[in-house]
Amino acid sequence: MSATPNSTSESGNKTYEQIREDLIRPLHNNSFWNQVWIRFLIIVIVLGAVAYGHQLIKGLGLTAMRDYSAWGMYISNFVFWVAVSLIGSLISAILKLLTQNWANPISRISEMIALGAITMAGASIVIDMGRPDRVLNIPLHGRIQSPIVWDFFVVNTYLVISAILLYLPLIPDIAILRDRMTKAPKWQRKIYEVLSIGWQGTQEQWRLLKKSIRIMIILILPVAFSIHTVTSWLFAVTLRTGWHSTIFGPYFVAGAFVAGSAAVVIAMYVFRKRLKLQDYLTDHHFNMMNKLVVLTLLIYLYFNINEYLVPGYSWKRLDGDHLQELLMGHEAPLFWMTQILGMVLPIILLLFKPMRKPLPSMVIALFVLIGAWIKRFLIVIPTQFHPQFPIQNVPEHFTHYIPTYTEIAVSLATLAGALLIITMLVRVFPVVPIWEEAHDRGIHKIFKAEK
Amino acid sequence: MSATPNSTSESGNKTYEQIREDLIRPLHNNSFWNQVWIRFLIIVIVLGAVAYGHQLIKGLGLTAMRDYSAWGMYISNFVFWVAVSLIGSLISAILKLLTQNWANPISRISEMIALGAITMAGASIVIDMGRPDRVLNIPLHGRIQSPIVWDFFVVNTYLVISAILLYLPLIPDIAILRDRMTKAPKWQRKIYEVLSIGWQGTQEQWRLLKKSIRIMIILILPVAFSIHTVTSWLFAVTLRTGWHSTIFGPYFVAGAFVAGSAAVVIAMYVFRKRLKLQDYLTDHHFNMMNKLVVLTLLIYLYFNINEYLVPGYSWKRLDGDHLQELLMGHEAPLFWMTQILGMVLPIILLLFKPMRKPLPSMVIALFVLIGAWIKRFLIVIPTQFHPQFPIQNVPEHFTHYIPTYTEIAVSLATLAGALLIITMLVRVFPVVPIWEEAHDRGIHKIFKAEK
Amino acid sequence: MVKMNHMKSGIFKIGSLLAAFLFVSFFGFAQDFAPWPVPDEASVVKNPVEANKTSLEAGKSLYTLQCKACHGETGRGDGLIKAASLVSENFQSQTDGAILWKLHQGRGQMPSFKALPDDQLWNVINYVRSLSKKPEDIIMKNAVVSLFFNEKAEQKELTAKVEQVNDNGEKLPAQGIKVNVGVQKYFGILPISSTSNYTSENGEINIVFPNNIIGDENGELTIIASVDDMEFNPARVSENISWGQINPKDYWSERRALWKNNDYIPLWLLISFTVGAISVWLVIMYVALLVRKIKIEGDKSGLSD
Amino acid sequence: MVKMNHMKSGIFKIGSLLAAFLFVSFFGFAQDFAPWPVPDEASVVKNPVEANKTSLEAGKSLYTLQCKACHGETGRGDGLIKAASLVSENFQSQTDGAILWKLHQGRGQMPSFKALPDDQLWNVINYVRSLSKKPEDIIMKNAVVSLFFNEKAEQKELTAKVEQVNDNGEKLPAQGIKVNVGVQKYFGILPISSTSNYTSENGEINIVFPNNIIGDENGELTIIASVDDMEFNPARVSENISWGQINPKDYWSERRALWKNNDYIPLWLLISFTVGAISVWLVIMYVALLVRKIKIEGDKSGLSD
Repeated sequence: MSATPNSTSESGNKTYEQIREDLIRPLHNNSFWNQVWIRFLIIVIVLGAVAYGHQLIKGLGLTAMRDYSAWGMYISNFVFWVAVSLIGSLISAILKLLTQNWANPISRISEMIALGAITMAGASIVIDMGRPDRVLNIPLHGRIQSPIVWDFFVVNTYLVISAILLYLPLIPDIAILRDRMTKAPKWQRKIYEVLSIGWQGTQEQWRLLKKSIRIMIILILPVAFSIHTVTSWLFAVTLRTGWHSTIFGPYFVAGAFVAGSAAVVIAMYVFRKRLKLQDYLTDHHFNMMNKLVVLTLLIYLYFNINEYLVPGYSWKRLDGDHLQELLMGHEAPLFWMTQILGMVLPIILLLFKPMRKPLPSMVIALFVLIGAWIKRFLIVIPTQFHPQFPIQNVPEHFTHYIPTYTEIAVSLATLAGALLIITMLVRVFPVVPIWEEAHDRGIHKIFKAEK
Repeated sequence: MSATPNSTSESGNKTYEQIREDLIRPLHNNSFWNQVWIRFLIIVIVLGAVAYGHQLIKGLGLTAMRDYSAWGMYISNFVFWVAVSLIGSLISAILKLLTQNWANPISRISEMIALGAITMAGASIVIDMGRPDRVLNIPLHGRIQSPIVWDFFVVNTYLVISAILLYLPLIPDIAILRDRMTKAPKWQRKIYEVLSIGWQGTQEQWRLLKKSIRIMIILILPVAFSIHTVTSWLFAVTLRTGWHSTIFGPYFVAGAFVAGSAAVVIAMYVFRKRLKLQDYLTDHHFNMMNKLVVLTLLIYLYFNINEYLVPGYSWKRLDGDHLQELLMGHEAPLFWMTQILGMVLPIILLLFKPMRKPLPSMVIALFVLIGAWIKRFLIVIPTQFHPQFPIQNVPEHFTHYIPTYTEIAVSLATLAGALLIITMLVRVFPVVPIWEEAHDRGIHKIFKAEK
Repeated sequence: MVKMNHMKSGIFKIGSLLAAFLFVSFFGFAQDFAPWPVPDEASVVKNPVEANKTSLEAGKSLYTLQCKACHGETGRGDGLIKAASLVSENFQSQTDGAILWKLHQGRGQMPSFKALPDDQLWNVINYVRSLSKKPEDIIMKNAVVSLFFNEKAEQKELTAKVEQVNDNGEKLPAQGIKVNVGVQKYFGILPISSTSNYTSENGEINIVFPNNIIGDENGELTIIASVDDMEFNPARVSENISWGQINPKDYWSERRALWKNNDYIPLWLLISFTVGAISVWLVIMYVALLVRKIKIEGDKSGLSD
Repeated sequence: MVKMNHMKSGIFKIGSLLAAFLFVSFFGFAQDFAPWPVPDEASVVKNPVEANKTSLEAGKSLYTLQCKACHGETGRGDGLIKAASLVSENFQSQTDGAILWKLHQGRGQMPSFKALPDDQLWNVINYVRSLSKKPEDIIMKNAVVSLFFNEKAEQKELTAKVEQVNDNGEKLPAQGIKVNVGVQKYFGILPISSTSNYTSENGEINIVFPNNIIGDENGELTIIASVDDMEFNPARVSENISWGQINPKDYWSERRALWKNNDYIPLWLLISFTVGAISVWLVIMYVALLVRKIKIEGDKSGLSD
């Protein structure tokens, strides 16, 4: 994609005070709809928690996981959440290092999504355990050779790094909120007070902050690539047909950027509408962001072709069984729907500029995101019905996998959980960085003593 | 990497006339050394042609290719040349689309290398044929299902596109040469006359030219990815251990960018020294170009880890046999030398700015480029000594491959051929685009009627 | 306010939908053990098949194939999923006819077996009845089984002999006894006898030993023969013999350290993982230190303001 | 000028090095057929092994293993690489001792066989001598081979019977004849007889037929038995029998269109390739058109200047 170096847009020139008030205003907005939304999420989470409690007591027999599909919806959720979480590193780190400045107003949205998603990725893994109380056995007694141990390490590390990378550029904004949000509830003011860590905007503070951010956006890259590559290796290093594929690492990473970019487009649309940020999340941002979606989709398409054409050409017996089911058999409708509605059609549509406007692109992004989830379901589940050794003496219903209500309820709760985390973050912090926005518009007023 | 938007450098401000004369001057230089170099290349080519003639008469028995290694040095040369040729698309297309303007002075070098390399890639395939007179059977009677047919198509297409992409931005420069190089030999003036196609620099001509260039840099991308992906599929769609790997497409593409970038660094160094272009190929360009080398190397390292760790973890019987030979057995010294001297060490060294200066980086690039060739040799040859079906009743010396003098002589001739093509192009055309260089320095004089 | 009411009802709808989902989910689970009334006309159907040895053996093999997975080997409902106990008072108090009806119907996770002929289902019912009999109810005979190996030029033969042991310790060849013969493999016993191997009149069965079984590095195999007869106590013998194909000790598969425990961890992996993990966290801590410095700087500057 | 001379000599050095490379390469190849003088004391060594049937058969099997690949089945030097003809006048005019010496020495692509015991090499030499005899020199006997199949409960047995045919048409069992029995597979004959299967006194060999051979979709196999004896003309019989494992006709492997010829080309591939190829070239032609427009524009503008 090509970038315009300056992201000023149709909104014209605003003063710093206008920008600040525009971006702080949503934090005062505790509207009825907001309340409804939060309570709805809480209800879903509570219902999911009840279902999970039941699963905890009765065991994983409540799920549809059986001898064949020992991994089910929870694991495909896990892969999905890890995928979505990578967007933080793509937008905040890669685009920043490539000096794509148009993405600056979007970076915080991507970091919030990343934090919500990676938290739910961790939760999904624990949910999938029959004995979650034994989770500490992984670091304590784990085999360092096992990708599970690597994954445990990188997921937790990425969680910490995501939180830090969200927090660091927030510090100057929190200082503004600390000074401006004097009418906020006490707990909220306390948060601002503590998290602003006495930010005064001195030259030395700016130097330290910029250095910290620079270090973190470089550090997040290897960790982000590791987290999804290791997640893919959980599958790829087994000998299972459909998983034992050398391309899985980059294939998952490419797919992650697709899912995350789509999530960002949806979030941009919602925030723009609900928080009235038309002047900050402009058509230009949607245009550029959707070009990024096309780019990630094209790369993902390239990896898809490689992933399916190479074994498809040779058609080894078990590969053939698996691919026949997927491409022409039982899974084919879902597979082609995902590939066409979630990948090919969005690529074609988004090549046209009108489709990159907020509303149409949000609808397309929804298809892409849902397709991304189904794709992970298709990678995790059907593969398991072609084991290399036959499984014997199992009832007929073991030979297919349909998630139970328990699994669906718990999964919906993780979705609600991620949305709640994002919602609460948006409740308390400005969704577009105030100081960066001002800076990008050529206003240096708030950079008190910056050189 | 991060880019500075403007590539003006330590050379200070030059007038258009100075720039023009600086860049045309090398074309007058028909020095003794130049003559020696060209004649040397011709001798190597003639010797290679004699060897090839002999091979043509006596048959491929003159090569070391036998029942096991039915593909030898010629095929690894082919893969190497295809790899090097991709650099044209990386620098001229990808960096341009990413608005990395620092790369403008290097784009023509990369296109010249691409043209030389892709020509020799085609030649290598024909050389590998026992009956080259039958080459037309591929398009005439080929099975469209066969990657060989796809490869035949994309190699030829890429050759044409490379030539066009080299030619288009040359047109305004050729017009300058037509007007300035009045003392050149007649054949040279004739070339300028014909190739400048009556360029007057009118607004309409500029519009058409810029449109053509824009189309070509977009068109070259899918073709460039195809050419190396299809080349990788020649290996990957077979069931052979060590080749049957889904990652091969992107793995080859990533490796190609490494080889090509290294070749560009070496060419930059040579042109800077021999053509006295210190003011145009500055330390800044070397710095940026070597950052690109590090980036491509890091991506290639990532693909290497995936390519070896996934089968290495599962260690299937034949995979294990192959990997043992490669990582710990007979091929291990060459393999680790290549991986360390050609990848890991260059990454580490190039992280330090002094190493990105012209001379040290040229030495490092030499290691990278030689490593790239050896890597392709290791991908093509040792793999073939682990067939899935045993090969019987063959003499002992069939079980290893050491290229014969014939193969070495012919291969050296292809290297000399590529160098000769590049040398002749540099003899006749300016290696740094005159109009683009002037434009980047804010001089719009030659853009007669440009808006 | 209309809008709000509308909205509220929307939330309640979604909420109750979810609640209903969960309820159905839990109830659907509990349902398996809910009462399962049988129509009277079905209960009074009589079992026409005598519970003789043939019927019990046929019933056992069908049970193993179709029922064991859920109801467990001994019918205690302790199979792969939670299923009804077939030895409970509650179950056994039904008539055979009632059980047949349930087999025909199926419910929840329990499939219908209507497709099978009734006489086979009666065999299963007879077998299931026998499960609840306490061991002391049946007087079991004792037997010993022994293995003989016989290697001809091109062919290996194996003989398993079953002898009944009388109360006075005498051994007599036992005819018509089913013997299972197999080779011990990593994940269980690989059967080499057919399912209908009954001993001949001299108490023997002969098996042509297949040539393609892979042994250890010396070709050694463990052969196991066991008596599988309802009237006999279990008897079993195992013998080692070098009749397998030689499985050469493969240095690299022995050393496939990635699959083994931490004692075998390859050094390169230990170093890469540890160095990688530690350096990432060192950088994170360094950034934490920088943040601390920002705070200190702020406190200083705040004071001087 | 010193520098220039120095340079020139450098170029000559590299050039002559390359020329030398090529020369060695060509010469190294030609050398194989250059004269190969044998010392007199080697030529006079006598062959102590009589060229009887045993020696010839041993010689043949060693020849097949070590010599055939290069010198060809009939010794005409038409194997995988170009090698000396062993039936030429030139070769056969040597003494046995001279051939032994060459076998010991090796040269170029011909390896040394010193590691093998001399008596085995003498066998080979005897065999190689026999290769040059014209067929009419030897009176070959005629034989017929026939196959019988015998299926017991658990085991399949196959009998191949060889009968010698006298001049008057009588058939008599031929003893001690080597018979090769195998199953026709895709890429050749899979041997199921051992290498030392000689017929018994009634002219038969018995083979226990392995159970694990995969047949066609009906389990049908083609069994081939052939007489492999130097004194007999080739005789061979082939019979079909359903003793193989059933190989279910697999729709998808039947239709693995990517491996087949253009008649089976999958539509999606044909379309993708054609559409892709055509569109790329359409774009190229469009750009060519633009370039033409540039030229036209230039001509116009040049005129108006």
